[in-house]
Amino acid sequence: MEALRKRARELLETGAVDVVIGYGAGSAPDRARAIFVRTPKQADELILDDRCSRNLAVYLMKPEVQALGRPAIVANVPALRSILQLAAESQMADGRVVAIGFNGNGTLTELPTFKAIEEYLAAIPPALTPEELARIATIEKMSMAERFAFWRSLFARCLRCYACRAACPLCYCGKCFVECNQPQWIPAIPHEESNLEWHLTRAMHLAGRCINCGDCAAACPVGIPLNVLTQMLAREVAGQFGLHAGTSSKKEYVLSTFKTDDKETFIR
Amino acid sequence: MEEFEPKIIAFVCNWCTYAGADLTGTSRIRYQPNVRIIRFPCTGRIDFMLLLKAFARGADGVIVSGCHPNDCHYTSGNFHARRRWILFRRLLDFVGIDVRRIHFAWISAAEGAKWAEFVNDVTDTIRKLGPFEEYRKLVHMGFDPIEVA
Amino acid sequence: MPRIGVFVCHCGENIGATVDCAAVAGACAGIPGVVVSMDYKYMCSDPGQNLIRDAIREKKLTGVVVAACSPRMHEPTFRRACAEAGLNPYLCEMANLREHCSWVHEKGETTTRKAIDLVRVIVEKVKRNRPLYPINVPVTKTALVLGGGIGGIQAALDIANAGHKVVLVERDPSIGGHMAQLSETFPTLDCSQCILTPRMVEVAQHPNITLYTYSELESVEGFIGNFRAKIRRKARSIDMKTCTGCGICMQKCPQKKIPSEFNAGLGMRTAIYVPFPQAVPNKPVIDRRNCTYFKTGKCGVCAKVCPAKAVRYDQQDEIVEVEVGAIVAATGYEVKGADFFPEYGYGKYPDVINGLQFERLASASGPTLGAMKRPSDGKEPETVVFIACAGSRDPAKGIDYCSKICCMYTAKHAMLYRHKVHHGKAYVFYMDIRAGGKMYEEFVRRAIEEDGVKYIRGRVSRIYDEDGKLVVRGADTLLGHQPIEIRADMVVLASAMVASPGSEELAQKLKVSYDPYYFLSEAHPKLRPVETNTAGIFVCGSCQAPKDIPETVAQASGAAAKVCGLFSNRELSREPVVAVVNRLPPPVYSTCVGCFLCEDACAYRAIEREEIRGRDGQLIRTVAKVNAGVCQGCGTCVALCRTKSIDIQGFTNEQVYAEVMAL
Amino acid sequence: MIQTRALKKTSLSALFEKLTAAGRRILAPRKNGDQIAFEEIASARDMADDYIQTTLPPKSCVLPRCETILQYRFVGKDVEIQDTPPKAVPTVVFGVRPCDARSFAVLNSVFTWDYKDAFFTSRLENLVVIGVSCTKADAYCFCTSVGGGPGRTEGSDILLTPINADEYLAEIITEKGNEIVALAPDLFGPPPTAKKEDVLADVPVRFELAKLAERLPELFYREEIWTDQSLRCLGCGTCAFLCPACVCFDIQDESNHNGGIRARCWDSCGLSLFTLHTSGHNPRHRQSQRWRQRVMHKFSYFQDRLGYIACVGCGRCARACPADMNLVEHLKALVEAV
Repeated sequence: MEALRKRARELLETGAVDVVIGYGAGSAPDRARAIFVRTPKQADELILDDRCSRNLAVYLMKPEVQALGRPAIVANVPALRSILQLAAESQMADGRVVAIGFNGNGTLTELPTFKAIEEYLAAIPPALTPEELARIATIEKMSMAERFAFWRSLFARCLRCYACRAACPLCYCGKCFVECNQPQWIPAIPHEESNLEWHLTRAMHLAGRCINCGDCAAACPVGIPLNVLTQMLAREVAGQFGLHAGTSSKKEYVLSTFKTDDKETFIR
Repeated sequence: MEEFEPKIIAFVCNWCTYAGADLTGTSRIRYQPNVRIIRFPCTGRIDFMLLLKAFARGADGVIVSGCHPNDCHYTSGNFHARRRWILFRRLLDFVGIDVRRIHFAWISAAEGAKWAEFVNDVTDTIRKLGPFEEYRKLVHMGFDPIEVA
Repeated sequence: MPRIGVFVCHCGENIGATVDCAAVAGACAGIPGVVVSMDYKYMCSDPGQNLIRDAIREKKLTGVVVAACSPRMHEPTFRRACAEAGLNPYLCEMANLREHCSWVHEKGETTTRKAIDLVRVIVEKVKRNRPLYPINVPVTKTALVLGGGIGGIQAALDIANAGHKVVLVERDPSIGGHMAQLSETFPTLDCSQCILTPRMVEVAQHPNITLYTYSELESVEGFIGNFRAKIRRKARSIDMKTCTGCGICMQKCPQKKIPSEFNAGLGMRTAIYVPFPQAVPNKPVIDRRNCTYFKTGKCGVCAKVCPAKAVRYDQQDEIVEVEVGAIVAATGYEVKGADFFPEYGYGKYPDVINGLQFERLASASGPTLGAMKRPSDGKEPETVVFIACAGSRDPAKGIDYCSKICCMYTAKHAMLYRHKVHHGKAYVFYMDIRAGGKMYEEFVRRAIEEDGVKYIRGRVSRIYDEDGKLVVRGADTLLGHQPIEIRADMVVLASAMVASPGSEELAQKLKVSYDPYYFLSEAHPKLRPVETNTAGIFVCGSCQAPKDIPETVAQASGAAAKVCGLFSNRELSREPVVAVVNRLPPPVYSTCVGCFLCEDACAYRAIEREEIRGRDGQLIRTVAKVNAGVCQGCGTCVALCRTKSIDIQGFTNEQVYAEVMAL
Repeated sequence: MIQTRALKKTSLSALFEKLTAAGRRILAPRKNGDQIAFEEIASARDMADDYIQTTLPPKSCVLPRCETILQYRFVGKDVEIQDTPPKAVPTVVFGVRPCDARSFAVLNSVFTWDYKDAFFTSRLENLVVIGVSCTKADAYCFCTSVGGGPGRTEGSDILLTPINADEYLAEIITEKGNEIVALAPDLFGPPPTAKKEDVLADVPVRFELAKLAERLPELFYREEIWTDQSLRCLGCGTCAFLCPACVCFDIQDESNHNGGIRARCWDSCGLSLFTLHTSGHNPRHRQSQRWRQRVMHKFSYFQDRLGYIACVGCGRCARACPADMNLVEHLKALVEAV
């Protein structure tokens, strides 16, 4: 933690960056929050411990934060993956962000370029955890009717507040499809059918792009485990097409590429 | 009681399946009349959201069909479509939507007979499955006032 | 509020006997926005079209739905009729009541109901149609021809003679290609070089042709009428302007033992060399891989002896950029090499040679000056076995196709051999004799009947050396698979014709599709044999599939005619069914977020990047832009775009959504 | 005049039965995973017991997340508009916290301000609120800072305070409350002796409300404060969707070729789309402006126009905020701003 504060101070003092996006103490002992350190003195507010689990990369795309100038960011693994995925989607210039990567054991690694992030992440497999896979499997084991009932009851709760979208570093679209009204693809009125359409489309839009930070589910005020959908798709994308989001700053998007021998079993 | 007649919406590409269905016509091959064809330039154009809209409009079944691999008029639209459908179909299945209501086929401009056979087969399958009640039971816009608490 | 006219056609009995057309017209009259709905016996007839034209004028229609046959049949007819009445033709659409309804269903209410549905869908679509205008793009009237074999030469000359500029690019130091290597040509047995070299010279001297030999295509950008190609002119190490082509350098070059490519390895050349005496341009090139100077830094003999001081060891590859309106690929073929026939001992036994090598042996300009001497010891072979289909039509070898020319040249080879060695014995092992072509069958018969070539129907299983003889073992399938063994002095393999090396890379540069054998794909196997799926790029010769000289020349002239047809317009006019990325007033500019994931989904590379700048010139955002000249209108990008920022004219999101929602 | 009685916790089932028999729908907190929601229940046993706050407030009893306000059909080429008459069901909402109970008055002030909203008022008229006082609070609760308290009676028709392990102290506050008691008079015994104040949760006052109201008009122009506070705000709108006193709504149409509906749906001033004009111009295009609007509206404009603070101190916004925006902390900072 001291090392982080020291480095943040240096980065700001030397003018290498204008803002350090990091974690600070939250409003409860178990909470951390994003802070935006703009003066060397403020660096003392930075913390680094178990509470620091949210993906701060979402702030890299926020115009108000971008307006602060060149950023450094305290980045956990999902945040680093977000940076690479954003780079692959032409949203970020190489060298603009100084990522300060950290992992479970508290070591900090400064990653000033995409290449450095790619190399750092190369040692961390992007696979889903056994727990995540098990949760997907539990749902897959249900009968079709049970699965429908399961998701229906969850989607019925959805308030369409779009907190999931706001918390997602990859939902940076200026105008989301759900806001399109010519045509009105998805009714703005939140009912079961439109909620289902929203969640399925959102999941499809994140297929091959989701870096599995889980912040969508964490942000959901009514507790819908949205990330299970994107995790399931990530598993398919990896298994069928060998692609993993957030592993490279080079573009290789599952739905804009193909192989002539892609396998399926359902087309007659 | 009158037998249930399913409503089936077909999304087809202009160059292969639409032309194939034209050939079915010129060959005077009869098939069941439940299907309504909507023409697209290419399977690559067919947005997955349209399938959801088809079900929202009360379709009991959906057909998606275009050129065989390597035969796409636009060289690769069908390959992109194939990946899209692999993932989308998986997702629908995962949320418990009956994927037996969605049928995909590669039907070329020369396969008029295949089109007829395919439509008949899909119509029979959907008729056996019955109306897509599960989807219609979702609260949606209807002509009874809706209220979501 | 839209004003739509619905015109239901009976098509005589074709629709009328099955569908209650009056009921369809009646039902459609009740659709909001429909101001006129009528049925008529034959809408495509003059009086029928007049009904439409009159209604457009009288009812001030904003859209027309013709419910009749397939739009693939009469859409142009009805759109023209609308245009004549002053309605933008793209505001007219057709509902397919014939092929998709009356012809495939029984007469009855259900069928009529379906017909009404089909019309309603199209009415909802047409309500959302927008006037569209054909897209015009300028045409640069210069053609790029890739490959300087007979195909490329013919195409280049035809285009140049029509008065257009041509840039001809050849990978090798000289143009001429494989045809220059041939001795005589079937079925007339005229000398290949005698008929080819005048064409080569014509190319070199043609004022409309710019020739780049020893050059390769580096990259291509752009689209029909407007390509930008980069060509790498490999360093020749010779100043082409000062070199007089005297040839002293070649005489003095100490490196004399390099297998000559032109002689298919049967002769030797120097490190500084002209591939063959009639080469165009007739100026040498230094083969840097084999040159002592380039290998060790010592030597420099050629530079010392050159009277014109034209040797340039420090020459670099040069990239030239050309702007062209059309591209003709004529990159030819290659024959299968040594490693392909272990069972035939090719590469192991020097006297097992391939067809191209035999051409050089038989050629008056070849290493033996036309004398029939076998490679191993220079003796005249007394028994020669020719094996057709060496590799071709052999799924086990991975080549399923027929190389097409082998039957004919094998007959020719056997005949030439018999002409040169009167007492020699010539055997041909064949699977079938394919001699379709003018005077071809007669030619083969002549070889058998007049020149006494022995044809054995069967495959050769093995060739091995025994006491200085090549034992050819096979079976005669016409004699009940009787084993056959011939002790030969030389064996000639009619080895398979394959796509020339680098075809796949070339296809990718050109964005042209190719088959599993890397032959470039034509747009349609029957009706568009010289076009490719990429507009403005054409193919000719054996880069598309194996073919002989007359076919190659015919296809080259065909490609040239297509190019000239394209160049006969100052501008190209295209159907406006293309994708468009939205543009909005500030502060939004476009809903495109510039993720550019659509770029890769476009098979035509039609998606470009546009920088949106403020009045002060400051970059605001970079967003996608579709090049309407390149876009072919498949709409894959449209379905991919998360923000729905790309739409496709004629099949817009609003239109297709309304169609689905109308059902 | 408030009457006090005692109600045995074990009598709740009997009370609910009586209410159901009288044709009243009962909504009560029910636990579903980590969510506690007001749902229609059949028996008192289904209720959640140990909770500080429900996940969502009882607001949807009077202002549903979305409700049809009119319908139309295409008849031939004409459009036939059908008004949707309010169809309120007599409802008893049980277990409302005193903070949430106060929100009905805030909402009512908007929907009866210059136009009497029939949908809202008919629902409110048909609603009986049975509150339950708070014996526990957490760090996010701040009802006392905005004029409320863990045992306050405003907004409840009956307020129950769990005075001991078996009994509630029942305060019957309104005529509607009396009607409920009248349905089952024998369940309500004589008032217990224990004092209500002794069991209530301790919720400290966190800032001075009067001072905040006084300073806000001047602080409006302090751009840097709003920017600084809202930097970490993601603009997700969760706070508004969980707020018992937020009233912003959006009118949306949904149609097909047969006809359509017009519905009123919750919205939030925290979302950038809220003020987006058709032209593409957005008068509140920065999150700081939207955050300022939220604070100003709740604590200044609303009070000026309608006499209420549009915040009851339930703390849901801070509890659920994915970015840990803590309203109290920011209000305190505003009061103390130099």
